[in-house]
Amino acid sequence: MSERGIQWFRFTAPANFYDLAGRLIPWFAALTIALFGVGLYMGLVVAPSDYQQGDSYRIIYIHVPTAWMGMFLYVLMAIYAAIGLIWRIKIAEIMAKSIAPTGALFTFLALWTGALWGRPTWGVFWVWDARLTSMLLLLFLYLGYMALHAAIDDRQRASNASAVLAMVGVVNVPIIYFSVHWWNTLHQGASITVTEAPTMAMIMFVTLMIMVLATWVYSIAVVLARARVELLERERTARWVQERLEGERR
Amino acid sequence: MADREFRAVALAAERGDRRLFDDIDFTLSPGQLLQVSGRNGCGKTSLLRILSGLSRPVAGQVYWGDEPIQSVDGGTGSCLGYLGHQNALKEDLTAEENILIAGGLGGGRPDREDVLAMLASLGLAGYEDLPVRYLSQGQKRRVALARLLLQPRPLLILDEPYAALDVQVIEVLRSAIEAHLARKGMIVITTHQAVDIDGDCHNLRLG
Amino acid sequence: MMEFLAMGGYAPYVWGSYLVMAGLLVVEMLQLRFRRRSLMDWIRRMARLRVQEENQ
Amino acid sequence: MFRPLLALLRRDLTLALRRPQDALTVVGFFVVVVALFPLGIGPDPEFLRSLAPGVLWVAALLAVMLSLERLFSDDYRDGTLEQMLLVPEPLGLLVLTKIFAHWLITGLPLVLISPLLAVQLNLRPEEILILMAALLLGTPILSLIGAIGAALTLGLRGGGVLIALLILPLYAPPLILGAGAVDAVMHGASAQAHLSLLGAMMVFALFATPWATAAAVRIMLD
Repeated sequence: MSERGIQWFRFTAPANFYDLAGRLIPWFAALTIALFGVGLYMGLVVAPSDYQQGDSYRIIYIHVPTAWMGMFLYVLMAIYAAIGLIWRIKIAEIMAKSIAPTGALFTFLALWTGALWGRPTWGVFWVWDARLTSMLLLLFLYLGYMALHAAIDDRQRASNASAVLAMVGVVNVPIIYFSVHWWNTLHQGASITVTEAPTMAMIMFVTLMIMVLATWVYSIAVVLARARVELLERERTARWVQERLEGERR
Repeated sequence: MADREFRAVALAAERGDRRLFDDIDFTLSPGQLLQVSGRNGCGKTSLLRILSGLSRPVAGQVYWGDEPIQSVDGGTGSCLGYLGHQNALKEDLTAEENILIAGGLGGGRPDREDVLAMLASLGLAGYEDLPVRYLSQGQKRRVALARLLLQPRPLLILDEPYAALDVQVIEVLRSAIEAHLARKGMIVITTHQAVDIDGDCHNLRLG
Repeated sequence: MMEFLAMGGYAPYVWGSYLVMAGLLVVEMLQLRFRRRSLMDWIRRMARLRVQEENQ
Repeated sequence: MFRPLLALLRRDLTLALRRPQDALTVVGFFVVVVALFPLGIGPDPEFLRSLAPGVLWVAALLAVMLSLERLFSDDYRDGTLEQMLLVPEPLGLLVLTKIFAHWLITGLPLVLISPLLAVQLNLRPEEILILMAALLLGTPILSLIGAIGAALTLGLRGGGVLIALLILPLYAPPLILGAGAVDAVMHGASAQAHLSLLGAMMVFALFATPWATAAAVRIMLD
């Protein structure tokens, strides 16, 4: 246990983190390509079409993973932000900032695919369904976080201030979700709930899980890559940055 | 007045990418004054804000006795008074109201007579019931000083207190500082002018 | 093949979802790559300038 | 313990009284926004009535949001906020006092003027009563949450617009519950569930948000 603690601490040192992330990224990138390849093939070709929704249901293979990822990344971002704020760990601050764009992107994709799935299913692109509405508010939370980070010039202050915002946001996410859900059930007339097949065929479930895994691995790779860039930007005057620049030409 | 030492241990501060200062150490005992000097932009104000607990240093810690300055028993403000570049006066309130309210906020029950006497000693007799917006820059500074001197704190941290003051007021302030030191108070001060103060004075050069 | 592309008549929705996702992920990666390159160039340039200053 | 807080409350109220136009502007904004809605959607009384809860709540929410920028920025500019960090009192309590003063100046007038606008939008007396109760519980929540945004944008360029982006998503729950309360009465249901949830939310905000705001103030003044 203590040994692992020391290990963890070692990797929070900027240079070590930079090197470790650099070594990990290619693996995750390769894994991403493999998983997306298998998942797309299974989802688009192998899996049979749904007897009710026809082929339009295939959007589920990207709608569900992106929606999960969007929500999960927000929580993860808030956790890193809290660690960075409370224990003043630079790497955690950088991770929080690096997660935000990817999280926002996945949240947007969940909305986009949700709308495109809604059209054939409900007949309209957008319904004020509880899930879509809370995803929309989540996207706004991401945008607010990024806007606040960008608006403050001093880097330390930007990290701290947006960490407070992320923590306030993460406390609010369940409250928002609950109230939106409640609002939605009260106005039942206007909305149609998503029709989920009661028993999902095994192949569909497996495909879905592969796609979920693929978005996971993609997120890890991209976030680590962005964290490296952020780290370089923050530490550009440090000696370890100069040393590494000598080493890698492009 | 003060019964403990005020210590800075290995303080460092940054602005953007630039290190302002490194490894600042000092110990101030009751009755001592520390003058911080250095050219413009060398981090005097940053140091003073760190000493008063308003900013967090990149490294190091400030202690009031054995307690870190942020977690002093009874709040940071119970041990020190800080006068920054801004006068911290409400333009719509009169000089007297400003001081009385600040005193009330500080937990004291300021006496109106004391306030008027202090304002008079700083040459502001007759201005006490005017909204502060009608006062000149120098007069506002004097009101801010009056507020500070009326709050009995063992440690005073003064950032350019002489700015915009004329000669007589500088004299009044000087004697107030000397009296504070004689009462075993402590002072940390930055100033451009050389003002000779009778007492146990020390110097810290930045940059 | 045509049948596959037609997606049972839902082609605009299915491909609209998949292609937009693919496109945005690619844009994200390209943007990251671009940012990294320009940052590297910037740091190198600063290092060069510093060396120049020291030589003078 | 409470004397410093009373001093601060009295200070903020005195300042507001010396510049009454600030508070009046907020009320004016509320009235004007509500008055614009019928122009946009037509004068049909029944239709307006059905939209009234949402319109009144969104207008109140925007009015509170616009007023928030003033909450800390004056004290920030003249340095009194900095001095407040050096007061022996916990910063969270000072912040809470300032928010309370701010609510008395801007939130309460909105509650008091809302019946007038509700009548214009054809709400019935019992619905107006619920509207006022909901606003009475809801506007403090808006001020409490908004204070976090106001603190986080201290000293930033374009702070006003940024506040909107930061806090409007957080305003969704009180908006849903507040407008829903009036809506429920309109449709012959009880508003009790809405109002008790709104009350619970207010209590939660009362205890939780001042500390977040205090942390934000410390960070922005660092």
